[in-house]
Amino acid sequence: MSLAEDVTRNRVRIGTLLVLSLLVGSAVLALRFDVSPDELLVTVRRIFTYGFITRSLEMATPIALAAIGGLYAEKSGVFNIGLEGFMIFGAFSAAATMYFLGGTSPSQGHVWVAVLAATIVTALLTVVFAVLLIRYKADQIVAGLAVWFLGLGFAPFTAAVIWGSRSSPGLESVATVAFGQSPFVLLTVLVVLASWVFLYRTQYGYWVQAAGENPEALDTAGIDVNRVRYATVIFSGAMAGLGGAVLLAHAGNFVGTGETMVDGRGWIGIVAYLFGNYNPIGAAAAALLFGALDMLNVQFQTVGIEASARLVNLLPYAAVIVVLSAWGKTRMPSSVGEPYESEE
Amino acid sequence: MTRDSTPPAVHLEGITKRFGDVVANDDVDLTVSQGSIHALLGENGSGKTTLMSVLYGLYDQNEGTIHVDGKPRTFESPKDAMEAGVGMIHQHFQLVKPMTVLQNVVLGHEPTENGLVDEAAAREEIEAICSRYDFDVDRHLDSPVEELDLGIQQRVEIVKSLYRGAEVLILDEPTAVLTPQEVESLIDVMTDLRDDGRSLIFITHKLDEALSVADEITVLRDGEAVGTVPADEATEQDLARMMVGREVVFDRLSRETSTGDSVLEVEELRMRSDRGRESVHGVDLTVREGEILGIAGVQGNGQSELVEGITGLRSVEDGAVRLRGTEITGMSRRDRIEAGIAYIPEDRQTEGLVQDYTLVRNALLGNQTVEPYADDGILDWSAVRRHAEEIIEEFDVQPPNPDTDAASLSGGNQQKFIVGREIGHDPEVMIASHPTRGVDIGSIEFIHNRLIELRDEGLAIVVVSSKLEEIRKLADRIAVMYEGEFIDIVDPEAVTEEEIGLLMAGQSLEETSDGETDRGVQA
Amino acid sequence: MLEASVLERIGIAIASTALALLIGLVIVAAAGHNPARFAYQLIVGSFGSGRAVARTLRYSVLFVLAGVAVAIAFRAGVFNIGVQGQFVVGGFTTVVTIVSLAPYLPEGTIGGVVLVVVGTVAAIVAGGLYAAFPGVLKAYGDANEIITTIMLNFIAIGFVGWLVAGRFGDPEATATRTERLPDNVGFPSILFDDPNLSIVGIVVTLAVVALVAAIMTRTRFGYDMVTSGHQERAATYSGVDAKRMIVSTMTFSGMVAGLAGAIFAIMIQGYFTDPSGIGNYGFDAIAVSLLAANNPVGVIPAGLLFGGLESAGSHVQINSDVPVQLIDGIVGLVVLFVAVPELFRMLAQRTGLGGDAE
Amino acid sequence: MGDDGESAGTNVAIISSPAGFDDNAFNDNAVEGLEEASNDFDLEYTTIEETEEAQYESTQADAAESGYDLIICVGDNHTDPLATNVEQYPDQNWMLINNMIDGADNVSGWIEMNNEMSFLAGVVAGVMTDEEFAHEDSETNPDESIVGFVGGEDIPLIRAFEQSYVEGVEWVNDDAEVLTGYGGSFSDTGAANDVAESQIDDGADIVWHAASAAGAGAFSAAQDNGRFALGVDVDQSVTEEQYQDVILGSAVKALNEATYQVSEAVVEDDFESVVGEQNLSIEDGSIDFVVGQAFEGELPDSVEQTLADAKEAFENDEIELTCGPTSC
Ligand SMILES: Nc1ncnc2c1ncn2[C@@H]1O[C@H](COP(=O)(O)OP(=O)(O)OP(=O)(O)O)[C@@H](O)[C@H]1O
Ligand SMILES: Nc1ncnc2c1ncn2[C@@H]1O[C@H](COP(=O)(O)OP(=O)(O)OP(=O)(O)O)[C@@H](O)[C@H]1O
Ligand SMILES: [Mg+2]
Ligand SMILES: [Mg+2]
Repeated sequence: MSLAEDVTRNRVRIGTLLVLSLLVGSAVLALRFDVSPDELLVTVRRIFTYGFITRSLEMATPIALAAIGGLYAEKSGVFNIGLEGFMIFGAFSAAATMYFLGGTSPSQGHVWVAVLAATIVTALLTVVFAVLLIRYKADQIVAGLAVWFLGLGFAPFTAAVIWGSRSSPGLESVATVAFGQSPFVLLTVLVVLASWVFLYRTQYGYWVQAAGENPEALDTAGIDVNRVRYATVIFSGAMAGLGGAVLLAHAGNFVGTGETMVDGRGWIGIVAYLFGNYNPIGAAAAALLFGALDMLNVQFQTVGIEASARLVNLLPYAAVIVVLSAWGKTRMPSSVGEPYESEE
Repeated sequence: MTRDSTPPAVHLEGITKRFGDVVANDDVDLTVSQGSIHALLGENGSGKTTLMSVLYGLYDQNEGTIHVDGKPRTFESPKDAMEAGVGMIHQHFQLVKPMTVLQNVVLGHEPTENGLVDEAAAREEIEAICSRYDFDVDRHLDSPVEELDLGIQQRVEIVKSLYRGAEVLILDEPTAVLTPQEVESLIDVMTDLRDDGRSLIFITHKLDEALSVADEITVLRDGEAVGTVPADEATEQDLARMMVGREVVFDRLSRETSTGDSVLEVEELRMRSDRGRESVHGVDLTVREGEILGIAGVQGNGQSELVEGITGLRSVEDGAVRLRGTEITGMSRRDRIEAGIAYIPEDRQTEGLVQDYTLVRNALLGNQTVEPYADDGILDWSAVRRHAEEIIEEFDVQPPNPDTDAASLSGGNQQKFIVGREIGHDPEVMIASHPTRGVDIGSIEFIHNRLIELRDEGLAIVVVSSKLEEIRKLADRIAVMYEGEFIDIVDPEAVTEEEIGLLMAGQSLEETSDGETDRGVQA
Repeated sequence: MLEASVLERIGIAIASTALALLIGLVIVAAAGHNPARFAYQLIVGSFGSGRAVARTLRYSVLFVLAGVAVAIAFRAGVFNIGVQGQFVVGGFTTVVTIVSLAPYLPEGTIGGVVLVVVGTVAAIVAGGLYAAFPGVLKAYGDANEIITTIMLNFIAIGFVGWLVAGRFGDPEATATRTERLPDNVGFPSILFDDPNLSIVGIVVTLAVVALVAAIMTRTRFGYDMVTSGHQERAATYSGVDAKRMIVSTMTFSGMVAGLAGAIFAIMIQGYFTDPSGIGNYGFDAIAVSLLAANNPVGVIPAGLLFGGLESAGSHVQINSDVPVQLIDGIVGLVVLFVAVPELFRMLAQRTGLGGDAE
Repeated sequence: MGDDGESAGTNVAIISSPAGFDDNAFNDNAVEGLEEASNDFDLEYTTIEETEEAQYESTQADAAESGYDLIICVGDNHTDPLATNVEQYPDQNWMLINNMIDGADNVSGWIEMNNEMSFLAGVVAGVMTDEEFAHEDSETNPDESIVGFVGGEDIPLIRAFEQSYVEGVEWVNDDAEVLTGYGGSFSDTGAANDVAESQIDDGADIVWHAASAAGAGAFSAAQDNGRFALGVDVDQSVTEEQYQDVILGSAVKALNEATYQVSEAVVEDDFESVVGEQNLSIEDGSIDFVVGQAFEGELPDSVEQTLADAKEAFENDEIELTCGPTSC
């Protein structure tokens, strides 16, 4: 499968979703305002701004990172439903690192160190998770849910111990680089491309795919299936942690109240890679799409289109359902969820 | 002890392998000479696969030694075995379905350049192997494996082993899933490989195959090696005796045909396959009380779809199915079961049994609406249990414990259980698809005898099989299916196996004068 | 063998909880609180008094019902992650139905009983339909139900929230909520003097468990359903219409979830609020069901465990300074350990306890 | 504490609103008063976070059973459950923030005029968007009159904030445009940030938020884009210190004073003095606008002047707001 082919395959789904949202958007516009085409054009310009694109990218970044991680784990046969939890741990560890390095006024350097540290910490936590899943054959759905509960519990708990509040004081957000873009957006683009190449063009990628589809075949080819799975699961946790850390680096402080600042992005990450049919580029495109839909909603509000924000917020979800039912066929690797034990 | 200068390719000595209390291999010796084909025969559960798994490094033997090429070896994993030049082609292919042929072949041994898989190098090497043995695999290098026929998938497996440098190739029941044509070309491949100096171990249940292709034959029984004989000195009778420990009769069973009313009629049936192609083009058939209609044909000529059309598992495009004169074309599967269509499915593992149900629970499968097991949707488990016990007893299912899981039964025993259950429906008509595929000789005989008995009691039976010998033995009439039509109906007494084989290959027996070839024959 | 595995299940549940609590206590100590006191509070908070017991049972009723809903689907191999949404839709429907019918019925007990019954039936129907939808999408549109049900959770919460804040909001109320249920609607307070727990809720819950268990094991429908879950092709072979079975399963599961919503609305809340503020019963139910190995009867102790922890959480909040997030964390640990029976088998073998477990 | 009864002093419990504590605003402001009281008197307090509205009735009852001298319920959502519990526990002293219970003689009900507070924020925003003003990296755009409002969850309470804010802006400048949006969450700073950025993109130079803890996202949007923001409930240039260079000021309500006052009354055994409806309003000085730490003495005089006019207009009942303190 070539890159071009790949994009073509996903184009149908993504194109549909885009067209769908544009249609809904224009319908809302047309219904709400009985306006001349000129005014409509002005409104459209106010909606599709450069900032809209930037924010969509920024919104998509943590989701795409988590999605890439989850995709690798699942491709290799392990459903990491704990992405949300790992994102929470990532965001929290980044905040804590930044705070310990630079107090309430950390430097840009501290931001980068914090992101790195958070990725490592989350990866280490995932090692435990991976051992439970692979060595001790934990039920993947339950254990993943548990990670979410653990994130929701222990991140705010530790925050309260450190800061006396579940939310951190204000720290520092990452400075933008070229074109007002966050460096993490660019980093994510690289990660997405690299993970595509890795998955489809390197031997390790072959092994990952085989581990999820037919672990026995991989085993008899002399490759240790569980080693592959350890690698992908730990990678998935690290990526989710990175996603959480990036979220924090964009926001500049940790919020641990309610569903925490991660607020469902990990779940959307899972949906994104399923939607992208387990393809890194598809997953990133889906993440971008969700980000764009979300931001479109914000733009609507800003230009004063009086659709209930609450209802418009539901649009991406509805769109996912429509597209999935119309095109179905998200093909799950066939051994997902089954622990692999090589004979003896 | 041979004092040959070349050591044997494989020499196993005193191999014992236990699974808990089960002794799968008991002090087995096996010697395979260089450049030979060595057949391994034995009933289901006699320990063939286990022995080969030990050789391939999948299992650690409890006792015994392995010598490959004269050198003692211990294999921790298949990787070690492969390094020593031992390759194995499993009964269930070890292929990653959505990956391409090329990716499958190189999996685990990918040539790389700059960290990326070097596809061009891989392609070149595979093409070299293919041209050496005249394989057509290289035509499909970029297709996902799942899109290929089983025969090609198997050759992909062979190429995979060769690519990894296998000098000794183990083939576990390679012919079980193949059409006669494919079997033939596999045998060509095997002899080519042997002539090229490689050694092959060939597991099969088919005595004729073993006799025709192998140089030597070893027979296992209950985990022990009963003996090894040169193929050109053995007969089918000898081998069968060694396998089961008693005489086995191969003659056609006598038949006093007295057919009654027509039970099942199919008229102008048209069906589509999963891929959307029309795969049954207007088939007509009639089955009467007290007869067995055999449907022969190379797999993939529409038999499966035809059977599914009759049993209600696939919807019909056009045409009619009638049971005792009543049209049932639009009836659901469940209604057809209730109307008396019993079905021994093609795939006992995934269709005929729920693997992790006990036999008791499996005895209900298909009987969910049948009294006394169910009454108004409420189940009577004690009645079901009695039913399971009856089946186990009457069909000699081993182990005779209704609370064991279906998964832990051997193939033959699973099949016997299914046959027993389907007969228990007291059906109007029995459709049996490949009723003895992969089943050991003892069980085959048993199942055949039961089918004949039922026929004699007046049941109408359809047997679909690609085993000619089975069809000839059972059928009162043989309909040969070719490309979605019945190419001919023949009397089993009047034709030879070779003639049926020709029909299956699409050649009519007498080059008929009118040259009418596009019209099917009515069975 | 079956019994052994039931015992083992129970042993694992107990061991997981104990280990999770132990870790929790270590953390409490590390954070500078008194672990012995914390442990004492947990026990007192879940079963230590009439109030605590009532509170535990109140939570448990919801966990058990929602857990049964999950178990039904999982048993049949359909992953209904949408119990939360079905719960919300069910509860909301109950309130709307009762509030809009109340003016046409007499005010006394009889009218109340009729309203309760009609409202509950409405919830069951609504929950069933809301679950049938992703079932249909899966069966006939090939849409992965894990995704569609997660999406439908968001949609249920958002949409019902919108309705509660707008069209169905109580103009008299300052908070975001529907009108209150009329005074004659509610469950009688017998046995427990907790305003939000009634013996009726408990009896209904037990009856549902018994009914579902009976359907699963003793009826053709249950057999068909479970068979579909184990091996779809075998089910089809045996005459089950696989597509229709998916829809039936989802509907059945959603009906129970809807019923849970009705009990929540009638017994606990008495009106309906913005569903984003309702607890995550539907999500926790997944853990409850899996803890019970998707066995409807096993859901009772599993639900009690979760109910007890939740209840202890409330108590700890009020009576100690330990941040309550710790309880959430401990629940997470329980769930995590429950997922790893193998770990405990290993431990058991090492320590020589029940070493024959296999 | 209830269990141990170790303390001879006064015990107070405070139950959160659904947004929970640690919001650096509403809930924390109420706690702050207790913190002060605990420093001044022999008083201890326990925070009880309850974010599930369905549990309020039972949580309140559990607290009442635990023998506190005073239970403070933060937020309007407590009203209905409390109406039941004041009868169940007639001897318990209750304080309700955001509403009152008719006819109950054991409840101190505090109605805070959020609408007035929002109006004041609107007034300042309306004035500042027309002024030419710069501070550090930020500046206004006097050529356009556009301001922003960032809500948390889209619920009637916050809708009421929005409407009153809009009315405040329009009171100053009828032609001003108010861009409004909701992030959909009280904890998702990212979402609030996106809404604010979008508004700033579209021309807003002053944004105000009513998004609880998520509101920090609005501040960082102002900071990153060289604009200004306004705080809510408390002086957020103190609680969100790193944004003090863009927080012109905050519309505040003296909730801390209210909780302090009621606690004091309980300590002094004088609860009767605070029973019944109490108000936090502009009129009695407990709702106000405070200038940000970094902007003291720097804001144009027009701000102070217009604020004074607005307060006076309130005192003279010249301003009629569409929305009440908690909904429209
Ligand atoms: N993994 C295992 N665990 C336990 N018992 C096993 C295992 N594999 C095989 N056995 C048992 O070992 C014996 C030999 O099995 P094996 O698979 O070698 O038979 P086989 O000759 O290959 O049979 P078939 O012709 O059906 O393929 C059987 O009794 C079987 O039940
Ligand atoms: N894990 C296991 N535990 C117990 N018995 C097993 C196990 N795995 C395999 N077996 C037994 O090993 C035997 C052979 O298993 P295998 O999977 O090779 O069947 P099979 O050879 O495919 O059967 P068939 O004859 O239909 O081809 C069967 O009798 C099965 O019962
Ligand atoms: Mg075998
Ligand atoms: Mg301006």
